[in-house]
Amino acid sequence: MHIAEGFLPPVHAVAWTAVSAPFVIHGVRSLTTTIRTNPESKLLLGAAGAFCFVLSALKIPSVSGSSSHPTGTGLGAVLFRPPVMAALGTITLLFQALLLAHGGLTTLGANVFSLAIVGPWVAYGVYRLVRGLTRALPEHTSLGLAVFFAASLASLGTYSVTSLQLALAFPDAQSGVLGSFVKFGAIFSVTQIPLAIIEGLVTVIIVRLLIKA
Amino acid sequence: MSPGGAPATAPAVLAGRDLAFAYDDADPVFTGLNVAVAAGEVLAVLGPNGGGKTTLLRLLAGSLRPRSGEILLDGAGVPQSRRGIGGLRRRVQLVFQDPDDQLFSASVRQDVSFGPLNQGLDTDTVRERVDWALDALDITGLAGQPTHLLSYGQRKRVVLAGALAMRPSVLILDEPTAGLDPAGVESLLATLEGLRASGTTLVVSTHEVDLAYRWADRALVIDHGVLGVGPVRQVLGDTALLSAARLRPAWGPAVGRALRTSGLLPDDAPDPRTPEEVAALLDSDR
Amino acid sequence: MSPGGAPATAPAVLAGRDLAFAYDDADPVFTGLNVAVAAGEVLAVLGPNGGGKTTLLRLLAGSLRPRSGEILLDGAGVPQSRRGIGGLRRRVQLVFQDPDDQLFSASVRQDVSFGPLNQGLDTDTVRERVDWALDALDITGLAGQPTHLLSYGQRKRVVLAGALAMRPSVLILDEPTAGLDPAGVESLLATLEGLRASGTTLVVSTHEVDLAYRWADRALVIDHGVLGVGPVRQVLGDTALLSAARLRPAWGPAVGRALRTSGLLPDDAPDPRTPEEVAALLDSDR
Amino acid sequence: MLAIDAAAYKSPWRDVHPAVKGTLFGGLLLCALALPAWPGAAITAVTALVVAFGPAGVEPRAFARAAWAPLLFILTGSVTLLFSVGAPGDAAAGPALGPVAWDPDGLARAAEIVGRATAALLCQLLFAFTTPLADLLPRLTRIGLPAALVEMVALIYRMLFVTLDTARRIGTGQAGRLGYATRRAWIRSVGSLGAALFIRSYDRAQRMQRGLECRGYTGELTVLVDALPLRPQALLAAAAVPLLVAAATIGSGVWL
Repeated sequence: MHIAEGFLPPVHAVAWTAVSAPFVIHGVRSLTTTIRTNPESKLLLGAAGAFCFVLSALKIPSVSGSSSHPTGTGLGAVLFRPPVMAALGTITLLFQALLLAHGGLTTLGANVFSLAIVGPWVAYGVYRLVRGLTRALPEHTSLGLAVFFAASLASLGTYSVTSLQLALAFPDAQSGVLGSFVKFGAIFSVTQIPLAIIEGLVTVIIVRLLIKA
Repeated sequence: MSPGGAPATAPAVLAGRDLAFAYDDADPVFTGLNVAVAAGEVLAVLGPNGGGKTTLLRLLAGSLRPRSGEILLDGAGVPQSRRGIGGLRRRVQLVFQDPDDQLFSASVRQDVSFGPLNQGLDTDTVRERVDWALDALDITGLAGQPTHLLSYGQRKRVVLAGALAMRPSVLILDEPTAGLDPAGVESLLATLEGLRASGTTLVVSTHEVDLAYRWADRALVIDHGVLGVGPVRQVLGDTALLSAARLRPAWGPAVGRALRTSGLLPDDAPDPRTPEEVAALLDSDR
Repeated sequence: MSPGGAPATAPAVLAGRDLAFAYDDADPVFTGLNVAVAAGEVLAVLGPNGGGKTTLLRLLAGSLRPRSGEILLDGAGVPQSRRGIGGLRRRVQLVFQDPDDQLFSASVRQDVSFGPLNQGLDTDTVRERVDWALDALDITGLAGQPTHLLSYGQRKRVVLAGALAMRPSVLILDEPTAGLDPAGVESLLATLEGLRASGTTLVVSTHEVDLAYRWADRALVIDHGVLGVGPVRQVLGDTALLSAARLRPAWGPAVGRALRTSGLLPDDAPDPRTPEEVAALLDSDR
Repeated sequence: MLAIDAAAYKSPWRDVHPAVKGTLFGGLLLCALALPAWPGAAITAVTALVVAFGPAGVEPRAFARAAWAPLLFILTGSVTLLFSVGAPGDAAAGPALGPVAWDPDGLARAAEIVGRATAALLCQLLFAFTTPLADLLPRLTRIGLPAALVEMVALIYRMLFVTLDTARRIGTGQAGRLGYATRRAWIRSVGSLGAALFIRSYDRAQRMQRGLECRGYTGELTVLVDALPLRPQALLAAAAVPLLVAAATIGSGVWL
């Protein structure tokens, strides 16, 4: 879920940019270090970035007919680890803003925080956690569960952060930020909760096929 | 030859009436195009790149929606609804030029089962269909292989098996010989000959006039509209027509004419279709 | 014809001596292969898929290292060091079959400038080279177009311009006509004809015997080793050799033989190269 | 392949220096965000539309098609401002989640947000519709971004079209085999499409490595970027438009 251009007040837009900046700078550093130590990885990372963009543009079925695959960050985090996703995710979001008008330039910082930072870290954390908890189960099941929860909770985490960002910008007249969070959360839950489940299922299929290949 | 697609004598199993299409805001690829495919025939579609061959095939297979006009299946118009298109796809299968566009599963067997599974068949029937299709293409030995380790020619066969497993009435092939070496072309032609013998209707696009000449019943030449349609010998012997469609003339008619002039071939004999036939002609003479 | 590559009469600008290669742990593609490319000639490399055509081209261009044997440039062995390979790549350019393997920039102009910049040339010279290469391929009009909006044939030209801008002594093309329509093939051949006239040595792989016959000076037929090498008329007229390499016979020699037998062609006349030549023969007779 | 991208290469303003366009549309964007929403956002939006359909020659239908999805987000998002939760009078008592009620100030607030965001969105779209990324990306080093990053961004830009093309072809192939006929099939198809794309991307990177090595690649994707003349007058003219919008807004505030 991308916050459109101009939807956040300037102060908020600047603040979220400042919050995201250290993560992105760290991500870019680790990206350039990878390239410097292993020049062969440059084209590979380029292909990975293109893959992230296209994955996020795939249509999947949802309540309103079909919709763009919202994040894809769950898969990205499991495949490339969160710091790299912070960099690749930012580049993807820049292209989404300029090529698809999904999200904006002044809201880039806010969108990077929810989609390229929180999403990947939630996915990575959940993945490690579920893998640890399900060690007793057969490998196939353990991996499936870990990937499913990583992808769908990353998607839900992203959507919660976006709702929070909007709530902070537009607190409810009566009940403040919390009330507003509930309002935004409720409005977007209609599409976002089914999408999170579907994204989990799709990611499980992808990972299972990749392991076979 | 009059544009507009002369109706075939056999009843048309698949037809397009008054088709118009344009990509996005570009100029139309063609307008008012008519085409009819007779049951059991092999129709070759020829023309330059960008002239609309692939577009026409995709319209016939329900993979693109016409801007205007309609697709007819067994004489009845196909509604442009989800259901209508689904029905068309069950009967008409399109195989793309690049096999990688249609291979996406981990193993050959899994890939071939994709279509039948989507048709809602039960697993036993799907298994049967897959075995049959793999056998028809002589690739049973590849069933367990991962698709990305196959050679180009093998991948082409797997894609064809995937389409065949859906038991289509009409099989549409976009440039099936592109990228194959001569041995691969010969083996593909033998397979398609078998399909034709079993009653499958085939629509095949190609650049290779000599190939179409050798192998199709009728030819349709298009370049932003129908330039000519009819029996191959008639259409592909028409040098002016071929040159208008920016195609190279076929050897067969040119050589046939030369040999008849020189008396090596009787006046009413058909043109040779391959260099081997020319050689055989000389050898039988001796 | 003796395998082993008869030495060309002109001095070999590029040669492979006793080349052996295998991918990873697979069986060797070939061993003990010898090949020599004479300065200024057009050498066609023919053979079935999987027979080692692309492997040989990549070895000659320094894109693969031979397991044993060596590459010779102007008669001198190329050391398999970074420096040696770098020197080889300055003189020998390989254009892959799929243009998307070699295009990395969204701007045509910028992409073509990549090779010359890697040669360490100053920006003025690079700009000159880019303009010259775009002009040589007749794509100056595309300079400002983004790569992703070009057609397949146009992208092929851009890659060719990128190789040409490095002013190689030898240009190696892997299946340059694959995926092009007849008009595209003709226009490519005209371009290559211009390059040959300007002294560039060309090595071209192809499946199409008729094309090689029409256009190359010498032919090399390989299938896990050299099956034959020599002037095209001699090699590609050898039906037994072609059949051993799973290639289709060419029309030209078969028709030539038929026409000579029938007296339409004098005994010492060369075989026709195109259907048009056959037609012209008849017309000039009248 | 991507409508906005394709339009940018056909734009009559294509050869205008990106810095000029950045100044014009960036300035207008600032106007949309910083000036009082009424009449600032309205004047900005009208100015952006006049520029778009006038001198910048943007095709209205393509523009509308690109704008509707983010507009939908803006409208949905602002719906929440129309009502408030929590019983009146409870506000001081903290975030009690009471019944939903109409917010008397909600309509005005929502209108302000919608106006501002719409104006800002138009400016962003205008920039995207007139500025091809192939012209913009190589120049990003000028604003201080590290060369390695810019190179990576430009590479991703090229490769995403190759990948997008692959995805479209595979998707069409799947649809032909009824891969999107039911919801179940759909999920299976998207999953296998994603996996296939990943494998292809990896393969593509390796093939490109080989292909570029033949062109002398040793790790740097250096290209020659032709200089575009940056005329100070053009820059001044570009800056004048947002300044005029700001002046008009403030001026009308004084008069009203």
